[in-house]
This record gives sequence, structure tokens and C-alpha cells, in this order.
Amino acid sequence: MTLQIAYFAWVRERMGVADETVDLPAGVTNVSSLVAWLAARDARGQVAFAEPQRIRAAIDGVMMGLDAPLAGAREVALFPPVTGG
Amino acid sequence: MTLQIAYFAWVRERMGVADETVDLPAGVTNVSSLVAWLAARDARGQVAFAEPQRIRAAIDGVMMGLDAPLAGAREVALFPPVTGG
Amino acid sequence: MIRVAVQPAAIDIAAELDLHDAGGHGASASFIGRVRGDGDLTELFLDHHPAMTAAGLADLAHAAADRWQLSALTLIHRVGAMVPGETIVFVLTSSPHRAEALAACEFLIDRLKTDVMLWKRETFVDGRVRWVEPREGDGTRADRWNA
Amino acid sequence: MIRVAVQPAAIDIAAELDLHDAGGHGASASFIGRVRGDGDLTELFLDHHPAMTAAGLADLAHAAADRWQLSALTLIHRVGAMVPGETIVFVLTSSPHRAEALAACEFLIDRLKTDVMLWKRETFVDGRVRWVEPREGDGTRADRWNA
Repeated sequence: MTLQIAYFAWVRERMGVADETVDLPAGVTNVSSLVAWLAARDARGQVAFAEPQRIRAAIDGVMMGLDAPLAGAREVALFPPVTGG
Repeated sequence: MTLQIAYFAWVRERMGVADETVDLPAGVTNVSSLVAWLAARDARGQVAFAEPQRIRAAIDGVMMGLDAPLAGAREVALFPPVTGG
Repeated sequence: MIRVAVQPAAIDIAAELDLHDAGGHGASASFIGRVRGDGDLTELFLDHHPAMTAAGLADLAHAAADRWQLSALTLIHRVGAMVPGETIVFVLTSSPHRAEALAACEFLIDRLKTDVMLWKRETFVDGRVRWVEPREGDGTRADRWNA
Repeated sequence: MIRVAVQPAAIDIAAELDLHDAGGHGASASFIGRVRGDGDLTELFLDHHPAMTAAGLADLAHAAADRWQLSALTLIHRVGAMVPGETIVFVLTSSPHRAEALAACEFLIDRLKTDVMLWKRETFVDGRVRWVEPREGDGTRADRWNA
């Protein structure tokens, strides 16, 4: 399964890219396992996702919990808690 | 004792004057008895002070209850509940 | 910086914002009350006491400044005759912290309705004239701040 | 009338007031959030999501319009780089009733801090750069509106 991933704020800075397209390995079925896979994939991912509890996600434009399934997703956004206003 | 009285809003309209100076008769010692005296004095006073519970007062620029004494007062303002803002 | 005014002249919101905003404060909350044209109202007249109305507004402003951390406060009330759409009252509070600015603004508008010597008289298109009665809710809202 | 914008351009408060105020509504409440120059801050940068940030603001605006009786609502958030004193966010709500305007304004600014995809990055005069962390109190204030 192919997935677009977009990064924001310090997650983007630590990943060094704003977005990428990945081929998801089997077993990466929800946001949590995606974050764990990215953290394990390389040094940038290890730094960006060292604290998964500080990561928030949106799937195809809708904010979702970390247990949200990826089946059918086109784009996942990964980012820190928001600080607007 | 001589007292300045100022009227506001519909109290002024019903009294037909904005202010007056009166010689207080003996027995008129607080705001309540002043209001009762004005109501008994003439037809205008009767209309203006028909409902004493709807009257508020200030003595020398400070809002006071109807039981406030008049001793030492220079000016009493009589008016309906306020409706600013 | 506290600015309080009672004026028969129209309230110029943009000018008041400019006067107020010299410091670049973190948060500003404001309230604008205008004459509503409900029920064919043609004129709203605000009666006031020349000295006590201004003193009452100043007291309220200082009470707000004592209670919240404010860097600036503007409180302008118009008096005299005005027409629908015109601004009756303008409250503007600034603070480094948004909660303080918002609370002070709400306190000022709530207490204005019960503590300051101002009386509204409405004139309608058919010639009827009526002094506005205070609403029950005004006292309730104002009392919230006594806690 | 709901007006929502996410823009890199400076927010022109006077122009927004003019755009908003066509109807002569009874009460307007507003909130202005500005960049504070505390601790030698030289730049505030607001990161955002091109589509989701605007959608998030629009969702909030419609939630407010569903919940309170509003005649107009303006919600403008700036993004990109700005300097101390510049306006980050402007909220303006109008209603025939002051309590509705005030509550909607406070709801919008509280929920903006927790529900919309925006991230603040601070740069200081000594070159330090830091992403702002959400404050405990933000979640608490935003949650008040869930009741």
C-alpha cells in the first residue's frame, strides 16, 4: 500500500522533508504503528518520533487518534500538538 | 435644612424640573422619607414617586440605599434603576 | 493606561484602537454596543449625570485594573441622542494574557449596565416614547463578579 | 455572514471591522492576539497546513454559528513570519444579544488554540529558535465548551 505522509512544525524540521510517499510494509496498519515504523526506519525518524506521545495525526484532512486505522487512507499528516491563536 | 434635589430620566420628566432647592420639613431624615414627602407634596410628585421601590438615590455623588440619612447632605439625586451599556 | 470618556460625539472605534494600542500588548478584548433598530426605533437617547456618570465609569475602570493584569483599558460611553447602528459603548482591554483581557472586558460591560448613572429612552416611528426598564438578567450577570 | 481567512498578509483590523459591520448589529465582541516581544523575541513564525488550517477555522466558525445567535462572524488567522506587535489572530462576533457575542468570541479564541492546525516557532535575538509548547491551561479552557 502506498501512502503520502506530510510533516509539520518540528516533525518536519527533524525529518528534513515536508512530505514523502512511502510503501507501507505489512503490519503497519494504524497511525501508531506508522510512527513506530518511521522511528525505526532511519536516524531522522528516530529523532522526530522519539516521543510518540507528542505526535498528533490527521488522515485525509481529519484529525484522528493514534489508533486510527490506515486502511483506505491517501494522506497522513504527522505533527506536534497545535499552538495557534 | 436646605437641600438640592436633582432628578433624572422619567423621574425628571414627571417632576417637570431637572433640579430644585427645598427646605426640608422636620421628620424628613432619610431618602425614603424624602421620597414620601415629595409624593405627598403635589400632583407631579405623586406621579413621579407613585412606586418608591422603583426609585434609586445618590447623596453628594455616591449611590446610597433608600434608608440613607440626609444629615449633612448637600445634594440628593433621585432616579430610576440605571440602563446604560 | 486608562482612558475613560462620556461623550455626546460619535465614538470613533478606529481612532480609539489607535489611541489604545500604542504598546503592542499581547491580547486585546473588546465590546461594542450599538443602537438596534428593532420595532421601528428611530432614536435612542441616553440621559446621564454630568459628574457622576464619568466618576462611575472611572470607578469601574479602576476596579478592573485592580482585579486583572491590564496594560491598557479604554471605556467610552456615548450620551444624548443617537440613531440605529450608532455605537453606544466601546470597551477595550489589553493584557499580556488573553484570559485577563477577556474577563476584564466582560466585567466592564456587565457592570456598566447596573453601576453607572445612565438611562436609555427609546423613540419609535409612531411617536411612542419609552424609558428602557432594566432586565432581570442584567443584575444576574453583574452579580457574577461579586464572588 | 461568516468570514474566515488564513493569510500571510498583515491583518488590517479597521478594514475587517468595516467589512464585518455592514448590518449595524446590537453587540460585537472581539479578540486581538498579537506577537509579544518578551525575552528578546525577534520573530514569530506560524506554520500551517494549506488546506486543513482553513478548514479547521471554518469548522470552528460554523460550530459557533450553530451554538449562538450570531448575525456576523469574522475569524482571521495570520501565518508565516511576523514581528512583535503584529496581529496574529482577530476574532469578531456580532449578535443582537451581548451575552451571545461575548460567549462566541471566547469560544472561538479558546478552541483556536487546540483545534486548528497551526504551530508557533519563536526566534530570539541571540539566534535561539524554539517551537512553542501548548500550555496546560489551553486544553482546560478549550474543554469548558464541551459541556
